[in-house]
Amino acid sequence: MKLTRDGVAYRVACDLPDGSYVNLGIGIPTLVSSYLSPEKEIMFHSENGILGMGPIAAPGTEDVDLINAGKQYVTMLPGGSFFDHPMSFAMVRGGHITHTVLGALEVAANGDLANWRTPGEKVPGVGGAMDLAFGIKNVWVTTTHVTNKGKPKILKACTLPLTAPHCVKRIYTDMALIDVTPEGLLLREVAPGIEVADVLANTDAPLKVAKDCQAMAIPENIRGVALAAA
Amino acid sequence: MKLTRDGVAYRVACDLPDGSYVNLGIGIPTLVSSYLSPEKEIMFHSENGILGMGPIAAPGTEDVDLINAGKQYVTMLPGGSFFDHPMSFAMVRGGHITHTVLGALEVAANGDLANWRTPGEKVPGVGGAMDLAFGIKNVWVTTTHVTNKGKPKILKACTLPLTAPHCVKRIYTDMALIDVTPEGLLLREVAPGIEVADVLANTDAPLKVAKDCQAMAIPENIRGVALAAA
Amino acid sequence: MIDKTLRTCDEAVEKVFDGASIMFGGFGDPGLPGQLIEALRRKGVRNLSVIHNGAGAGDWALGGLIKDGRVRKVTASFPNNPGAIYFQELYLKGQIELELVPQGTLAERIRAAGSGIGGFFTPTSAGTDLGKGKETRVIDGREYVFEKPLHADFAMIRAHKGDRLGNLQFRKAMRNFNIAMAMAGGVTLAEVDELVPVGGIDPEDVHAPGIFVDKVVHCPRHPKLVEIGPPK
Amino acid sequence: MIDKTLRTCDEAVEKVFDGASIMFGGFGDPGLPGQLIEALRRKGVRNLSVIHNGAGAGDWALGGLIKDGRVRKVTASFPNNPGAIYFQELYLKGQIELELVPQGTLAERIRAAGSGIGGFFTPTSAGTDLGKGKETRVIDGREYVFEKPLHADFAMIRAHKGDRLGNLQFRKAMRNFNIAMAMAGGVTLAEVDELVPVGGIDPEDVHAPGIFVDKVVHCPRHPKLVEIGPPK
Repeated sequence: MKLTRDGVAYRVACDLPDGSYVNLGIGIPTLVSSYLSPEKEIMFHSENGILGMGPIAAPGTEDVDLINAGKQYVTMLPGGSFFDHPMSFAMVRGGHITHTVLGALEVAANGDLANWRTPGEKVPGVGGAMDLAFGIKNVWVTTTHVTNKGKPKILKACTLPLTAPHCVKRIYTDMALIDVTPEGLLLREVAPGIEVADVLANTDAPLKVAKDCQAMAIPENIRGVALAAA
Repeated sequence: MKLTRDGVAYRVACDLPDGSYVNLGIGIPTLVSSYLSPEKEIMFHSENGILGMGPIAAPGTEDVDLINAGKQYVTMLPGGSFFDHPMSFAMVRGGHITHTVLGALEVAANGDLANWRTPGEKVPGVGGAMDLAFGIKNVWVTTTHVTNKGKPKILKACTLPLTAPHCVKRIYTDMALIDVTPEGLLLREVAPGIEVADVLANTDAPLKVAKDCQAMAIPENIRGVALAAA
Repeated sequence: MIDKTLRTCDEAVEKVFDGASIMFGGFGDPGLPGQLIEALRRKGVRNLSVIHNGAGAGDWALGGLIKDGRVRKVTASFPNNPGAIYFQELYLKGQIELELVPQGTLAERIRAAGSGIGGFFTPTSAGTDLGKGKETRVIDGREYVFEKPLHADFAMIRAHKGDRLGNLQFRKAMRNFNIAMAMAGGVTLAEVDELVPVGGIDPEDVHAPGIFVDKVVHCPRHPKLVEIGPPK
Repeated sequence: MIDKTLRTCDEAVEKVFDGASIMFGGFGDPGLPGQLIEALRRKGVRNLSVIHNGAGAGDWALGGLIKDGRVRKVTASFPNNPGAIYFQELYLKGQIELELVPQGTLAERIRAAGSGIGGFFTPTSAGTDLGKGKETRVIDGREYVFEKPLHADFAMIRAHKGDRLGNLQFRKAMRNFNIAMAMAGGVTLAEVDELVPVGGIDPEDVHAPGIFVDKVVHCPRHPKLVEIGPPK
């Protein structure tokens, strides 16, 4: 069965290392912070000048001057800091943020990412997406494996405008975990109950299967509901 | 009679406008702050990250973390601020500091300034001199009119390595106040007791005499001692 | 004596002229100079070129200025923010120009303008549609795009505390673009929650030194917040 | 758990290698990582390439490192500071290399390295000896010189307060080059007056966020100050 949004977020959370500095995009990535092991200390960055961001503010405790890049009221963890946009993007562009988890419209076999212009969108907007994709060493993508029309999103080459070329290092979908390697895409894990053949059938790009390819370890309670394709 | 160092500093101080942001170089310029009218509010900048710097710290009150660019212990005035080098030089390079008063080895008729490499100096050093000369709109120079060998320092063209071309707007010497104009140098004032002819005889560059050229108004008590040439 | 304070936002925007370029600080509500922008609406200048991260939200502040038809061009990273309804309407009709700039490049271009930098190379956008037509250069094996500084006739920002010297202190996520915009604006106007006496901001806590700021208006929080609900 | 603290400066400099490039923060004494540099002297690495505003003062810290013959090259704006006697001696003998950089350009090149900027144009030095041989460009009618980012394998700085996450707070004129160097250093080591618990620095007062800092050593003020007399 395909993973839920929470299932994908859970799987990403397992991989974020202790001590990492992480920028989470909007959508599934936002859910990642809910599934982190309490043993790991991870510093979350928000483009609008926050490091050490905590969870969404509980109702009644919101501070009007404390929002995240998605404009939700958030909280701070001890050891956080505030700074301005030039420094915030120095962290991003300068390679200091170690991981970013982003949504994707398309990912290509060579790591090209398209996630900023949806087909048919008439007013363009890029926000910080390109800076994140160009600047951060570990660009991880979360996405449904196929569109809501069933078309593969992992392609030989992107058809939509690129966010950044050759930037994606790992792809987490509701069906699979795929590494982008210099030799091409490598299927490393499949969602529980998903067959390798299913993944291959739903992937447009050439996909090698790792020797030790295995089923993801996802707890039962966050497997259930199918992902809605973006 | 030629002005003292204090006399030159006094004359400069008369011209700094209320509300100006000023960086003072080492030597005569440092003395300028002692002669400011208390009616004027002027913010002094130090390259090492200070705006609103006050006088040298009184003995016994020094703070080891509070020095100026000349590495003297200084004080802060109310309304001052601390910042880092990139921001400090953004103030300079970005044209925010309104005035700098610098020493000079040579000044040319076109406003070229040479003040960073002394003849015969074997180890070069530039510090912030070039940034100040390039970045600040009003570069004012204080200098003895001639070298200690009696040679003019205001020249047709500089012979020493330039600090910046076309940067000097006004020259204050122990003999004269000279403006650098698009039409060349203009003698505007002479030191009390100095003749226009003396100034012309000691100036290598062509020098027009302003119609309203007059003697400087310098109080008796700071006129006395002759300047030692740099 | 230096006294940069003014009593009203209307006085502060008095010298804004038709065709002016204006930076508006803020990211979401924090740091947004909403009341200066409302004063600008009252003044009624036209043909403005606006630099801001988004393109307004609803019909207050920048959204309202665009709704009023005062804005010729928007330079932004995220003009498709859901609340930017008036911008989007005019854009689709071809009645407003857009310069789309990645957010980090936008911030750095503004800082460059305030810092006397003539331009810089950034990796962001190289090989993408937003890098098309731009000068590129490979430096130490990586491709970069050349970006020029972004100047403006005016910058309008909001801070937490301000004094008559123009010193500003922000609070939490209010800093965002505001310090760089204060540096880059030909004339910089700040609205502040609190006006404090000189010395009321510790020199360690001055985020935008007064040298960058031309006018300060004490201007308590407006109950109308944009994009996000009212504070609790 | 993140714990960037180390007990001694000797541990902190352990991974510095022969031939390394190292930035030393500080301007005069404030912010100078004197005790890290003394640990480096004890370690005895050679052939170092050093980036600092000056070239050491007397025989302590950088002056001592140069005296010991450990430094191959100095990149500085003011290596003729009166106390830099050992640098000057070696320079005149042709035994040490100098890259002379205007102070503002030095600061901006370091910031560029830490910010992922591939290079920038500055007006400073155009048409002077220090601009000779450099690429120039006229931008909007003004001549600029192209400058590249200045990276280093290590950055060593001193701050007032630090925590185990690497967050640093400075005091008065201590900031100088130190924040930019923390950003630019491949590995950044900080000695601090006080080690505080996480949360001991208000998020508003963190001048160098821990993301830029790799190791923090609690290291009370050394009685030996350089260039200027002892504190009163």
